[in-house]
Amino acid sequence: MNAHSFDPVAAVLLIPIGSAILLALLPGYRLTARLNVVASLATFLSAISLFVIERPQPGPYVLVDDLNIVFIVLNTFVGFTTSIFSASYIAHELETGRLTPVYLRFYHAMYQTMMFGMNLAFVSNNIGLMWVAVEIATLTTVLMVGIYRTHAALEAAWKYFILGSVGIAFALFGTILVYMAARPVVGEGQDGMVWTVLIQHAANFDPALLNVAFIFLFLGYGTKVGLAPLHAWLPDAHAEGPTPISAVLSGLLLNVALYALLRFKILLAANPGALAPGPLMVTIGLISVVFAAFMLYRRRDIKRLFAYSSIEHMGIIIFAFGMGGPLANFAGLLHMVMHSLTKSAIFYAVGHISQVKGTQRISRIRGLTVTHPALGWGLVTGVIAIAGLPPLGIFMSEFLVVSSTFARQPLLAIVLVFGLLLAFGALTLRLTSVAFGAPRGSAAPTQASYVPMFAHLSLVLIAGIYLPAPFVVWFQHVAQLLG
Amino acid sequence: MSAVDLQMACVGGLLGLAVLAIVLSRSKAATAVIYGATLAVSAIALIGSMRSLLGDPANVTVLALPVGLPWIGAHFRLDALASFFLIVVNLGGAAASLYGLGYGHHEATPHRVLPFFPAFLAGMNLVVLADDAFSYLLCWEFMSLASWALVMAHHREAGNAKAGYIYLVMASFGTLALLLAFGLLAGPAGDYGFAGIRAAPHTPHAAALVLILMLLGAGSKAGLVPLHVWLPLAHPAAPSHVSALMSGVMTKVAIYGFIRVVFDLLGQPAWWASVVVLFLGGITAVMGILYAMMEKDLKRLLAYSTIENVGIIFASLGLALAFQANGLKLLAALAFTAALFHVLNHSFFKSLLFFGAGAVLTATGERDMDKLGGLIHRMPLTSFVFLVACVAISALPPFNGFVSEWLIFQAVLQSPELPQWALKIMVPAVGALLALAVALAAACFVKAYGVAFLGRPRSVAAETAGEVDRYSLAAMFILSALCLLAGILPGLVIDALAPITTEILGGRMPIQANEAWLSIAPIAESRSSYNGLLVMVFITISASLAVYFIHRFASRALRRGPAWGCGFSDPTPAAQYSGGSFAQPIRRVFGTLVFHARDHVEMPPPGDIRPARLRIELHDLIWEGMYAPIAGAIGISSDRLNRLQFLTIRQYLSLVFATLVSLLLVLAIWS
Amino acid sequence: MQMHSLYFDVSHTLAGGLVLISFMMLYQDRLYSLLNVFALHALVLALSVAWQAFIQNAPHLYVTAAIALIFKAIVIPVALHRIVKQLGIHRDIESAVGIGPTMLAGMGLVALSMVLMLRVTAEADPLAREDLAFALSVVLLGLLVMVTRRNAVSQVVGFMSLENGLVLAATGAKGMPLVVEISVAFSILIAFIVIGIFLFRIRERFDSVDVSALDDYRGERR
Amino acid sequence: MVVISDILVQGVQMLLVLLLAPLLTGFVRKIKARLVRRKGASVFQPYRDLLRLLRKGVVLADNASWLFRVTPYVTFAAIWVAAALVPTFATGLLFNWTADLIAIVALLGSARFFLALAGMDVGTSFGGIGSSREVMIAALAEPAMLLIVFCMALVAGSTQLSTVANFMASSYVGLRVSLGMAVIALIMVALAENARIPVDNPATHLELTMVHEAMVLEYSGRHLAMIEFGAFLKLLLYISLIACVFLPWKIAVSGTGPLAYAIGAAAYVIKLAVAGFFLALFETATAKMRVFRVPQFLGAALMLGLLGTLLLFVSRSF
Repeated sequence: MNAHSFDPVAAVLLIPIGSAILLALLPGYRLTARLNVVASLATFLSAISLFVIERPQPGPYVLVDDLNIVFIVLNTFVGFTTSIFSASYIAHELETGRLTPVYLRFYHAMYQTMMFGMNLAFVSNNIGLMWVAVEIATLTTVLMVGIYRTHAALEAAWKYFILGSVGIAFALFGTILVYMAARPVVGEGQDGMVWTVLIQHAANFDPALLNVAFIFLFLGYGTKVGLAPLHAWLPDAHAEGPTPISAVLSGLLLNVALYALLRFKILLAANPGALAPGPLMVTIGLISVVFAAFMLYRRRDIKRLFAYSSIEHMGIIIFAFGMGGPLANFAGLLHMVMHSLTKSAIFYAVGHISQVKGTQRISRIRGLTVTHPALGWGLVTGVIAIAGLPPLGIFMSEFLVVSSTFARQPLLAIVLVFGLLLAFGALTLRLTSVAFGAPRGSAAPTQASYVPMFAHLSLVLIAGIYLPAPFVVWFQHVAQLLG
Repeated sequence: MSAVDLQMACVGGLLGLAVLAIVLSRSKAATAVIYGATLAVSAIALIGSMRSLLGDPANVTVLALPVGLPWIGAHFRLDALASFFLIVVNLGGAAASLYGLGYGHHEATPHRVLPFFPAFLAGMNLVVLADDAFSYLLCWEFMSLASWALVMAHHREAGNAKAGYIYLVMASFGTLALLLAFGLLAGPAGDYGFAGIRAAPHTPHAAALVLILMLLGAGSKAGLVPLHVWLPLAHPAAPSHVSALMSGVMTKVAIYGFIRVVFDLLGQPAWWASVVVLFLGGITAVMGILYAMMEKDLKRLLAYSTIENVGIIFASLGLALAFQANGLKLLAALAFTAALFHVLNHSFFKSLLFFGAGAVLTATGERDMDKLGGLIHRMPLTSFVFLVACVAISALPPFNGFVSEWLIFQAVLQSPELPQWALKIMVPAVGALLALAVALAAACFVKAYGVAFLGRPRSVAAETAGEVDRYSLAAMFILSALCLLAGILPGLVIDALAPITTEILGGRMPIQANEAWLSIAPIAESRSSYNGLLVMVFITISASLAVYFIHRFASRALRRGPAWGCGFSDPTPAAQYSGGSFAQPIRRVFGTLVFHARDHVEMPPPGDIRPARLRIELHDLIWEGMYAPIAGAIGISSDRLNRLQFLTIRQYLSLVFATLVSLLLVLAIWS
Repeated sequence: MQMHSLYFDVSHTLAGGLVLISFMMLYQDRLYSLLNVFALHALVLALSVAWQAFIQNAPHLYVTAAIALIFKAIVIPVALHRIVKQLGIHRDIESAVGIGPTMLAGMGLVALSMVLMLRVTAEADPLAREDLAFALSVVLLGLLVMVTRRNAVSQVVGFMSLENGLVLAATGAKGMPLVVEISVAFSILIAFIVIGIFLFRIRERFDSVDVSALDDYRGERR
Repeated sequence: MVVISDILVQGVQMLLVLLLAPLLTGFVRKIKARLVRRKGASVFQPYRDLLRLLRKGVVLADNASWLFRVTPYVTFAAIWVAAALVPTFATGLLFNWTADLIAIVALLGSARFFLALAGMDVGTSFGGIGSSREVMIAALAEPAMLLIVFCMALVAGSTQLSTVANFMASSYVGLRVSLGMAVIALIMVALAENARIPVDNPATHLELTMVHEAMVLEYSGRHLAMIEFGAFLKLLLYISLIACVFLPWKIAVSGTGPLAYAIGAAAYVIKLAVAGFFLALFETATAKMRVFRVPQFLGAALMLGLLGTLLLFVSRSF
């Protein structure tokens, strides 16, 4: 097919859903796993093609602009790498019999459905459609969290489900309110939900109504972002589900909700009368950072540990966007991308580690750099990156956030720095005990696939030292959009 | 190829070596290859930086790379100050590599050392070269990270993991402080280039805040009391040549950061700023050496003495600030030169001392001085150079340590020129503190040398020790020669430092090369002058005269016999004075106040054959008073918060509900 | 105009009726009666949706009304009745907070939503304003039920009434697209929950309160 | 020509201190003996002691290292150089410019450093006692000494002894409370540094009370002679230091001809005699204090020095 008849957006949506159906039908591990990888790769490539092919005109349902293209590409990429990781991970799960072939089919189908949901959420130009898409993604992840059928897994899934549903309800109410605010201006019907239309007329909306709407949207989607005190589902969902899902949760699903929030923040920012969302986001962000930092100290389950660190980083990102301004917004975007890459890489490492050691208990894992150098040093690099140390990417974003904030709001910056230092202390404390010292637990060699992990880490490393000009221009433009 | 390009090329070479080391980490030849190559590269970098310091001082070369912060890029700049510190860094690096050529062969897990050693050197070079806030911090933290990895090289030894952890946390604390400082300097617009920062005006409040933050950031890296706690843990934990780099060089890089920001970027300082720095410096000097005096682990003793020297340097920097704030450029130049001179000297003899400690470690496997002794017989060369280093660090003529401290005292003596009364009163008091520190340092190194190298061996390891390999010896002899040279030809060093003072302070000391007979006179010969060369010549002449006459006229008879010891000879070497007993008088004088030191003697009743026991109780008040409470508070609060992990779904829902309602209430009240 | 006032009065009554019934839910202390009240709630919702369909002459809303009527007013309550029987759940509802305080809280919430909405949409048309105000209070009351009741079934009921409030708001929003789809999606969601209760045999509560039971598999306590 | 004469004068000074040092000690001992109504040895006894020691062979402990054998010469040389730098009968001698007061203190410090090391070398507990106590005393005496130096330097605007002496000799110094404090502090330090009563007892051989003697316990023969000689020189040095700074009476300025030098020399000898007499008087009048009272004693000196320095500003301020 030539470039004109080829519609990348359709591909990004259809490939996953199609392969989902296919995977639901096909038996056999090898085939399905490979197919999963191939499908994800195809999705990723078609997402890449969005750069080269001119973008489709924003229609009533579909929109591709500078903001969401970042998310789409990141989403499909991590989805692709995770599918590679999941192939080797799931193989081991089948050997140990934690997963039965039936559930395997289910797993792959759900994986692609989830990718579909997330992509749909990104490309949708209609806030109602976006809502529906986020719900699809959430429900599929709920099912996958519970896939091990252990008491803990079901507990986690159930908690996730209930809290998620309430979040859904809030988000919907907020969406309705936005429509109500829009209706007098843009008239009834379809247009009242088309984002491109909304943003044009946002200035004339009823500001007070927008305020209430934003509160509901913030809480609704914020629940999915995992901001404290709405975070409760997040740690257990990460800890009890299969590790590829933890990686996707931290790396992608949080971004989906974040993306929704950003859309509405832009909307609110476009309205002069409405309250600035900044203070709310900054406060919640700081609460999340400090709270998560404290929680990190008492974690004994390695996956839960990194789940809390995800909460912390979401807090940082929300804080950055709340501060606003070119620097902070740039930092926020960068931080989001870097966090997705790094955190998923960490979960890849953790997945293999917990498989080879047969436990997720931190206290039962020691001296990894001795027994499994690749995994151990990979984890060390990942944690160093996530803790915001150079020369890795997160350092740059944290540098920008903290320094730009300190010049404007010293006290906020000091609180933030306090949280960062606290979290740093906790993470490095666990790291030293896990990666160094006399080895503990099995030293059996792993047939792990290191490619995804080191691919992500090297990307993060490069980004920390050198950001290509196009990315920068593009980020800066998005930062402008975010106001 | 401009000077800065050369330096950057060397840095690139070092980074390449780090990668190479990873590649051939487990091969036999790795050690020789890597250390040899590092030696070569650092030697080139050393020559380059020397040329740029001694060459045309006005020639400041810059280099911008399209990396780092996108819209700013990474800037690197080589001016006089930078070149001086590059000399310190690369000299230390070269010496350590030479030493490593021999020492590295005793390394059990070379693949944990080799990749990070060149990376560490590269990091330190980069920090000195960086010319914008982002690159500066990036390289700074990279340096910390590399050194952390080296500290964790022997991660299985007890306490090393803890040391590495504390080091990493303190380093990150320092970086965040620096980050805040730069954020303030760059302003909300985010003008992170040093050039821009230098040009921009800074309000007094901002300047004050930046100074505090720099003291926190650079101070924690340099080991200012009370931020020093990580230093005596981390420095000894690393392999000895790395310890030498960390103590002798990395602390200097931290001092460079302080100078760069406070003297260069911040512009005209306020006079009270100097009070803070002076005070901290004096306290640090005395506390550091007192800790060292109480220490029995040789490498930790050296680490504590590093803290002392850092204190001395900061004190003289404080003096420079004071003079500079009052526009006394000549005197500021004097104090500043003294500080830089001491930086140089300390990098010489502290590296040398750590090399010696490393040699002892390889020969005996012991760091505990109370298990050593009598090494002067078994390791004659090592003990000779170690003696040189001890004399130098104890500030005794004709070695280099004395010259810098002499200059500092000369600067202290200029305090009457200062208009502020606080300073007039304070400076001599700080001078007294420094004098105390110097005297205690002499005592401390008498203890170190006397217990470790003299007397009778206290363990089998010490009895069977042998001399170390020739590479290590070469490194140590070169450094001790440098100690002597800098001591007898101080005028050359001072003149070499002049471009820096003119660049940073806009004033300089009088040209020393004009003084007769190579003597130095900070202000005027009538006020004070010193001639290391002549002093050494005199001592040699008179000593040899004495020897000549004695051997000419006096009896030559010499008979070996058992030690006299007032008639009763000690049965065992254990009866000798140990480190603890040697320190006892000073512990009695200072310890009760500073360490809440108590000696508990358990004397069995008469007729009981149990041995009497002496137990010494020391408290690190800074740790117990500052760090332990913080850790406790964090623990308690995380325990409290951790309950949130175990709520029921209904309770979580109520959290959500409460958030919603409160936000709605806020909105209802607000709008 | 005359007609409009009539439209207004009827929809007003129905919406107000919903709020009233939510209040009734708050002070039910028997499961069955709670379920019955909920059925009533759903019924009134169906009526109001139908009314909206009529006055907005938006036929697709009738679908929503039908869903509300059949699914929520009949199917779900019956299913829950059977679950209660099958799982042998206690007939009386243990509530975390006493009835009295709950009622007071409910009053406060209604007042809050009135204050917000009535002032907020000062210039919007009165119909929507009223609807929003009532919808918000229904949502908040439903959440209140979820928070104050310990019993799984009653929590589900609370969630469903919350969702009724959403539907009310959605239908009140004149010409809002996707209303039907949303109501369908929500019905599926609720079905999930109910099935979940049934599958996971969650008798008394959503959550096992005694942490000690959770510890071993959460690996979070010594 | 000038240089030649300068070197000549300098040499004379160096020999002079060598010759006078034992005599001074002998004189002090004699006076002390007379004060307790003993006849006492002749004032030339120290010379005889030195010669006797030189004639004897050396008994070296088995464990002694090269450091032990080098130390006597190093210490002697360091002290001698220091002594040569202090103006005795004339200021502004050729080599006075090579080192100032701080350097002199440091030279004495290095002498002590090596002596303390030698005490540790043989590995007997006595050496340990001596060295540890010696360094403890030094750790307090040196700062005190430096504060005194500050005090003088601030008055005279120089740490260069000749300049200080000339300044003091000049009329417009006046009487200053801080200088008084400085001289008292200096005397206290001098007592401590020379191991005199009340800090230490040069004559004792009771192990637990001795400091300096315990340190050099293992020395014998020519080594001991060197060390003894060094001690004599040190005493002379301190006294001439006090003399040239605080009573620079009749001290000759360089290049003022042999007559002035002669007068200066005569004055110098008289000063030594007076100082020695008072030293002896003081030592007979007071008792030795416990070792751990010494810190208070020297702490007092330190405080005096600091006080003097601070008061200097006060007195300068008006």
